[in-house]
Amino acid sequence: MNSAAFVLISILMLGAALAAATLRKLMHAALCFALTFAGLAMFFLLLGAEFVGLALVFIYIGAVAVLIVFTILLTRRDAVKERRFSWVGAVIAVAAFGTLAWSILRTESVSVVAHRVPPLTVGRIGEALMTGYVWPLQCTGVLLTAALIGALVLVMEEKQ
Amino acid sequence: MTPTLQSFLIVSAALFSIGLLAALSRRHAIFVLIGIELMLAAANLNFIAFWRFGPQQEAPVGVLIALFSIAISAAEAAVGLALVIAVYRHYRTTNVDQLDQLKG
Amino acid sequence: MSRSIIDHLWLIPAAPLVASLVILSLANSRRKSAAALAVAGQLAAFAMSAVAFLPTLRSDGFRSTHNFAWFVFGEQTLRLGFILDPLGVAMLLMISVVGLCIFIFSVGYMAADKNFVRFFAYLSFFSGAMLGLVIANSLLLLFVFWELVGLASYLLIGFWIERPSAAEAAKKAFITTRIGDMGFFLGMLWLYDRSGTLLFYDGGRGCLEPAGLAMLGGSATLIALLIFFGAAGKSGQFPLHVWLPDAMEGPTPVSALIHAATMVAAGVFLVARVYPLFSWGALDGVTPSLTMVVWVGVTTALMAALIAIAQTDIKRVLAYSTVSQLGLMMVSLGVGGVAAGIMHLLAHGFFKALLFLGAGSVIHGCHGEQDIRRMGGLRRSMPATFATYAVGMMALSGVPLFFSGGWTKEEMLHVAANWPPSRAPYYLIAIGVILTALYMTRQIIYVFFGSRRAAAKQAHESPPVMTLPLVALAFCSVFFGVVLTPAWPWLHGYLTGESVRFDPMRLIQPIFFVSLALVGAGIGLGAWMYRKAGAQDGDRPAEIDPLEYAQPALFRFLANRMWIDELYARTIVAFAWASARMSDWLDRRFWDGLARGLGAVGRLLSIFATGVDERGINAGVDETTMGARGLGRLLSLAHAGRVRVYLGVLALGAVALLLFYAWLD
Amino acid sequence: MSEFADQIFVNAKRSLLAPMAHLPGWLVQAASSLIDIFALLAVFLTLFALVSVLERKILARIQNRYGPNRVGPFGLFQPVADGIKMLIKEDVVPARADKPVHFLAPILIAAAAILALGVIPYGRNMTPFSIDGGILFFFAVGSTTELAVFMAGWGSNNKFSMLGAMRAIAQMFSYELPLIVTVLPVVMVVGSLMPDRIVAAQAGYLFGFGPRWFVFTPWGFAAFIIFFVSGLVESNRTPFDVPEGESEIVAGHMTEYSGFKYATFFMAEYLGMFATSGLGITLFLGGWHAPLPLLEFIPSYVWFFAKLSVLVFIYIWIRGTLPRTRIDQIMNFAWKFALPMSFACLVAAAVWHYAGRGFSGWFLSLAVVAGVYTGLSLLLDTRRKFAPRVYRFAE
Repeated sequence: MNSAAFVLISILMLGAALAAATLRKLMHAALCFALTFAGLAMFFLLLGAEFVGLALVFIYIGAVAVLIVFTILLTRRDAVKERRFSWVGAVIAVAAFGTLAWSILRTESVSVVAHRVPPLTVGRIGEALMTGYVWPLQCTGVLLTAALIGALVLVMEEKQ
Repeated sequence: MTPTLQSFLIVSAALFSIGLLAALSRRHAIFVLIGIELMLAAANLNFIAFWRFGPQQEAPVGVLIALFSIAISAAEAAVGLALVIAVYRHYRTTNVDQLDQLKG
Repeated sequence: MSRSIIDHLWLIPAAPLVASLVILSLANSRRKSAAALAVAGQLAAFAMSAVAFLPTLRSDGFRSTHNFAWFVFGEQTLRLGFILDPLGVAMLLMISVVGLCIFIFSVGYMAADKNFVRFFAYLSFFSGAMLGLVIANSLLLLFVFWELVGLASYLLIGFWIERPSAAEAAKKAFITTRIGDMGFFLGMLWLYDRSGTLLFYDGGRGCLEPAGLAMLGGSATLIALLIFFGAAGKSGQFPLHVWLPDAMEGPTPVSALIHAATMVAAGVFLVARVYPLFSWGALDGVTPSLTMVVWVGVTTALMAALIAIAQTDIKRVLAYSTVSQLGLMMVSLGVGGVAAGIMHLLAHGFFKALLFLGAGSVIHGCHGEQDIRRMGGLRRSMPATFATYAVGMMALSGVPLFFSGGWTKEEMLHVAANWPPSRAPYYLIAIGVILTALYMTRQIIYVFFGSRRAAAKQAHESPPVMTLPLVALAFCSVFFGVVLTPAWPWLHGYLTGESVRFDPMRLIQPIFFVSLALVGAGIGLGAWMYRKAGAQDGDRPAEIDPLEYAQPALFRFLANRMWIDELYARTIVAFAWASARMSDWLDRRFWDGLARGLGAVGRLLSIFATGVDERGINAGVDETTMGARGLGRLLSLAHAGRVRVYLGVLALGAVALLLFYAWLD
Repeated sequence: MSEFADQIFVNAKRSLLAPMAHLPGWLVQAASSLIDIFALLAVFLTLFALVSVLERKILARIQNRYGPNRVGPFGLFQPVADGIKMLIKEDVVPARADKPVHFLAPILIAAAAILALGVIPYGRNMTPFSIDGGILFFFAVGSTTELAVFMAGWGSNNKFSMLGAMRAIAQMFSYELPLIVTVLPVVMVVGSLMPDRIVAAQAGYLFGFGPRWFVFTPWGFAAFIIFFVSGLVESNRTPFDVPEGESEIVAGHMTEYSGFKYATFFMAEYLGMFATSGLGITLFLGGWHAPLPLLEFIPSYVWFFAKLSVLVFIYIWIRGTLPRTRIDQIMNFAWKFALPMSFACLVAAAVWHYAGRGFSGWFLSLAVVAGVYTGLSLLLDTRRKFAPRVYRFAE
């Protein structure tokens, strides 16, 4: 993996994320959110986790982002009065980043260069999912079903 | 020079704090949700990065955990957005600062 | 053959339980089918018990178990099981026969009730649980059924839920027995902790077999006492007897089945079942636990008998007599006469059920009147009831030679007489026997003799559906004696596993004449005391009880049940109230204060957060308003679902934690 | 000879890349992908132009007209004329539109379509991006189409656009499930998400003449039908064109687009159609394999495009034949029939596999599919039973 791609992708992703966090127009923010995840997916491809990257695109851009824009559409009439930017959040966020970055930089054990690894084929993931991780897989399935039903129940029009 | 684990961690930390920023500084519920999703994404990036740079064992544990966490956060997003819609129906607002009464 | 019977033993309790489930699902109008189902279930149980009875006849001391694993946790398996042995089978037969009679009786008795169906559902449920209780081979399984019968009794006592008194009585019964069951449960846990199994008999590994008992060591006594506490609660022994008389609020068949014949006897049965636990390490048949049983039994027997003398409610008299009879059984168990106690238990099941049903028939005839002083002269208007009632009365007061009660009484006196430590129990229960005869005589005189009083005016005989069970039970309580006579004590042999032979000479023993004398004295005294009961006698008005006239203070003392309920109300209940109030106070003042304190902390955080927030924004208007709104509002801010504040504080905390760790190394 | 013809394009690309062998690897890779992309664009834009005019002519034939026949021989240059017209038209953007979104939507949608085309093997060794999770990639980029459509609807802030977008997304979401679930059996049987492997798994012939395409297994057949219908819906074509039902909402999410942006949408729709058909061919119709061994000499890509053109013709044919369905009918079909049926295909595929992929498996899976089919059709049968007509008042 080369650093040029790394730098480009990180700039793209972080810029998109920043836009998603700060843009005034909700719809634009949501689209930047999707873009962020596209960048993240590229990161995953860069890291050789192809499957996860594609799954990320599939799930987030294909489903979650669309959900979000739909929600925006459905709650459009409510224009939240964004007063001037609240600095508390910014301060806390910067503090968090500062401490995190500082503590990452002062741990030498993480400054390692990637060694060559066997390509992670979908087969291996599937094998792992179907052997050692079948129980979590089932649980996730149940969880997703529950979430589906729960979301349906929540948004169902209550009859007056 | 090729990027080290450190650089990936820094990037994910930045992503995380941007998510935190979104969750903290915006009043619209959807922004809060977006922020949370961003934070989760940062966590996933960490998982993948640690898997890639760490010792390779049989099962690609980091990748699997990332997959599960993606699935779970997708579920969370669905329910969260459904909640936003329901709340909007009930209170006619999505401003988390106005949704401050702890009873229905 | 017998193997398969044991493997299918569970079918016996299953039949009534299934019946009750089906009945519960019936519509409230399907009275006929409900009754039919209940009776059918009971019949099936009876038939199966009879089948189960056969193999136990073959060999003496027959015992066979069917154990199975319920569930496994860790490396421990929890095993339950069913047991088939003379004790259990005798109980099975008694319960199913008496139950059958009572079911049929209540078809007539409850005919007018609007919750007929529900009643039969409960009744079958009870019967199923009771049958299960007697064949359980595991203390845990027994405990489960034990609680189920408790529930059934609760439901049935409070059957006429619209009556506040009934609801009260139900609650009282439930709570009081719970107190006992707590002891039982603790004992069970301790037993499991010590012996590692709750199976009674498990091919040498059971907790009642020498190996298991050896594991218990010294704790056996305390475990036995704890279990006895539960037993005392169930069969109304002295400290916990208060619920039983109130339980008479339930319909009379219920009183007959649950609170006379079967459930209250469960305590005695339990003691008999775990008898090895009590008699473990006994030197010539005496252990601390057994001695405890004896004295509790004696106290109960005497006290209840005394109280029964002064009661005026026909069912209460019987209730107290039940309590005292249970006391007698306990005594005979305690002094080592297990067979005697169980024999009396079985006989008592028959004739006490008979008496209660008779009382029910009387009440039915007198249109719900229960005060014996307002009855009288009923022997003419309801002859069948009178005849059967008289049989029951004589059986209970223990007239020798013809009635089952007589033989069992004699047996009990016999075992009590040869108790090594002391002869005091013997004398005391002798007095108890006299008193029994006395109050039964009093009651029968009041109810059936003398002049017809208010309630007896238009009394009528009950329909055959009610009198036939009476006859059947009377028959049982007479001819059950056949297997009890010392001449041919078959049942004794059956229970103890000793072989018996016929020897008429054994009829003639001193104890026989003793009991004859005692009973005679009791009946004679009663007949003399109450010859003019309920009638004008000298300057004694009709409605005053002769005893009351003679000894007003004593009578009031007894009539008010020795003020034991009041005592409890003053002490235990009052204590409970006080502690409740204290915890309430703690909750309001102390903990709430604590919560408010925490709230204040949160509030400070929020003030900080909002303060910073506002400074960026227009002139801190919110700040001032917050100040104006005062403490409550500020408090609420901390807990006011401000997601972002929560999140911010959370993040700050995380940052702080990170810094702290960094500072550590 | 045939070998040469078969690999001609591959060799051409190699010879193009040969001179830059000394450059760093990633540069070479970028160059090769660029070549692929250019090739893709060239081929498929031409195809798009051809198909657009052919469609009009075929529709005309179906409707008993002549169709375009003025520009060039048989009106073959019609698309050129159209393109010029589109290019020189004014690009109108509504005043109240959300400009960036409105602008980005067509680009995103076209990009998605082209990317989706990238993973399809067009011939032996002719897969532009041959990646391990190709199928997943296809659906991943395909799913961005929904976002693009929404952007189009929202951006041109117009109620017709919004309604159209909503309809489009609704039906796309509903049909994405059957689409993916019908792909699963193939993936399951092949054991890979890689299109090349899937094609390779369909190589060879039964008894020397019967192609081993998955469409010839019962589950494959059923799955292919569902897949085809779902693809039809995904590309918003008749009879599932409620999103742009001219008679109801002017042109759906494309209402506010004009000029070249509209052309982009139009193109994206066709490219999407090609992509779906291409995937269908890869999954079920044996990819670039020849139907009969004696036809092997014809180059593989020819076979692929032959199959593609057949499918496209069927698309056009359907469009010319069937009327528009109601949205509720579309939804019911998706959720009540297509989805259960595709699950049945999954089960049937499993049965087929575990019964040894032989005749017994064939018949067993046929039984499964047929059983579920009849059950569903009995369940969902809502046809009114007509009573014989009686003349009450006659004589």
